[in-house]
Amino acid sequence: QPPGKPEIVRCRSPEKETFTCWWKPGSDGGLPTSYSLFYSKEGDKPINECPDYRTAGPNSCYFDKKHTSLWAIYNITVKATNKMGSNTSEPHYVDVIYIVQPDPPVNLTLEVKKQVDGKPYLLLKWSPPPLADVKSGWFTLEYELRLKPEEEEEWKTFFAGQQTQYTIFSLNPGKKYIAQVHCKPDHGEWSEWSSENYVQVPNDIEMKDM
Amino acid sequence: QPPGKPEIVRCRSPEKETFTCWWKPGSDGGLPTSYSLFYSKEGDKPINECPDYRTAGPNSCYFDKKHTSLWAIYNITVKATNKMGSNTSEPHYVDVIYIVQPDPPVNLTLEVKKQVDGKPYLLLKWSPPPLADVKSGWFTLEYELRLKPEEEEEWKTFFAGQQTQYTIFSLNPGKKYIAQVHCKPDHGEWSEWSSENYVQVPNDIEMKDM
Amino acid sequence: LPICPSGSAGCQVSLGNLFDRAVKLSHYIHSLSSEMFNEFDERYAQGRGFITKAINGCHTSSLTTPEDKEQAQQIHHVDLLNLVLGVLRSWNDPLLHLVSEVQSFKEAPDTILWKAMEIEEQNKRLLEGMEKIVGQVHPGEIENEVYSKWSGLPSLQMADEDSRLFAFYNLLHCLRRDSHKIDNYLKLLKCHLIHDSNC
Repeated sequence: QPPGKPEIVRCRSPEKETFTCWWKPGSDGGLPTSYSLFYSKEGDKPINECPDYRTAGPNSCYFDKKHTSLWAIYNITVKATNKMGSNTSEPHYVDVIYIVQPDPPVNLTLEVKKQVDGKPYLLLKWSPPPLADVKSGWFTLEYELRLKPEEEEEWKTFFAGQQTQYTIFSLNPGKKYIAQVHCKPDHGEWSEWSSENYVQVPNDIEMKDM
Repeated sequence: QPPGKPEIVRCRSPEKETFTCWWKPGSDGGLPTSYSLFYSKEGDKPINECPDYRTAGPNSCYFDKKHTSLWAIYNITVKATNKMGSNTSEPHYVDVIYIVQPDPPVNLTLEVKKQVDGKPYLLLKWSPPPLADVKSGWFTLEYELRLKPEEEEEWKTFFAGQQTQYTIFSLNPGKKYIAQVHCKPDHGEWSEWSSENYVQVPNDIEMKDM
Repeated sequence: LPICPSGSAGCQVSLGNLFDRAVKLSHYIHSLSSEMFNEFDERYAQGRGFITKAINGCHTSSLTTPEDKEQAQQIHHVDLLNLVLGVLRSWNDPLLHLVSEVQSFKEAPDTILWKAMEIEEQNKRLLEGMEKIVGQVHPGEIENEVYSKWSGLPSLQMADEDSRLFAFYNLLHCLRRDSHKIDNYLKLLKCHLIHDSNC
């Protein structure tokens, strides 16, 4: 029979200048089925077809700079067609600003430091993902880090706003801490977590919390 | 003998609507010496004299709104004259948009508050410098604050973007914190730091970060 | 939060969001233009006294733009929007040639070339956004006459090095100035049209 209804499952832009959408085929009705993606930009009447089905792999459509606009909402559908007929997905609306997911921050470092009164604290530092660093001002990122003693399950998260460093005061001596950081552009999605980094808090640190 | 050559040392606009230039007199040749500032503005031919030598104090010229144009190069010179002759400074070229340095923010307040889970945080609030017209959008300011326990040497700085308040979570109980804030126009120089303000974090505050 | 809760009817980027993106872009373009000018000035223009010759030298000076806050607030917002459009359009051509001419510049650092390319691209992107904004603020009103022709290509290709360096200097000086104007006017317009001048 005719193919099942495909579904657009995800659209993502790495840098507000290009974007990609992926779809999940429905049932193919036991027949060879082809897929076409169509889009229109708000207000513009013409319906266009996907400019590039290959660059981002199977079941995807890649919009290069020329086809990516920050100023309009895309209305995207995918149509499955086989000998017995066709079936079109629900429309998927995309505003490129809201689907930006940057790469993770880099160069995460952890350092145990001491205050004047001897109390230790942990200084975490990191850098923006390379592309965002170059385009600072066009890319404003916010950061969140998570930390836990190595053997524990539960992470503790700290929101660092636009800073690229953070201090954490109360530490447990002798513990090995693991940390990761991720970032988000305003309106966009959180990146993946960065690779982990560790620090060993020495045992002999005089550890008066209060 | 004739006076030495004066030098225009600095021009500054606090709010992109007026500006002031200061000069450093040369030697006065042991004789009473008078100073006059002359300027010509890109686009119009005549040479004009300083409109106001008084408002900004000695050895200065204040250009009020009527005499201030943006996006135009001012060619400014200062002439020193005494009985024996006169001497004119090198021309000083100024475009008001590149000499903007605001006054510091005002009304900085610090308050220790408690989150739902009892953990303390510090809420800092301030106001833009009175002269700056932030409301109309003519002037866009970004803020940065710095904080440190009274006895510490090293400040910790926090970038607050265009907000006029900021919350800081990891605090040390029993400590007296000092804070200052300064501001920068979207394209210009940081202001001086505001006057300091203090807050005492009570001892009894329960302080478990980790 | 679904982007188009009631389907495609009337579903568009709001004027407020359009302005947010335009202001962020204009800020970025001016920052790049400033960095590029400063880099060129430090590397090629020291001690050549170019600033004195740069006076009255911008191809967009024929577009009478407000010179202070009062003038900018007195002009009708549609006229100011069209002026911004006009200045942006006037830079399409020179920016295109700037990129190709910088490439032919002996040992021009990559950082200047990258910025020239990035500005050229983002300027087009901002122009697209401004046409969208004018379309929403004043439907049916895309004025095409506001535009200032650039005829500076020959000077960028002159054999005499000093003249050629000055031509580049002047173009980057004008780009820095005009990108600041655009950024300033857009921030003013955004506060006026979106936040009722209460930013």
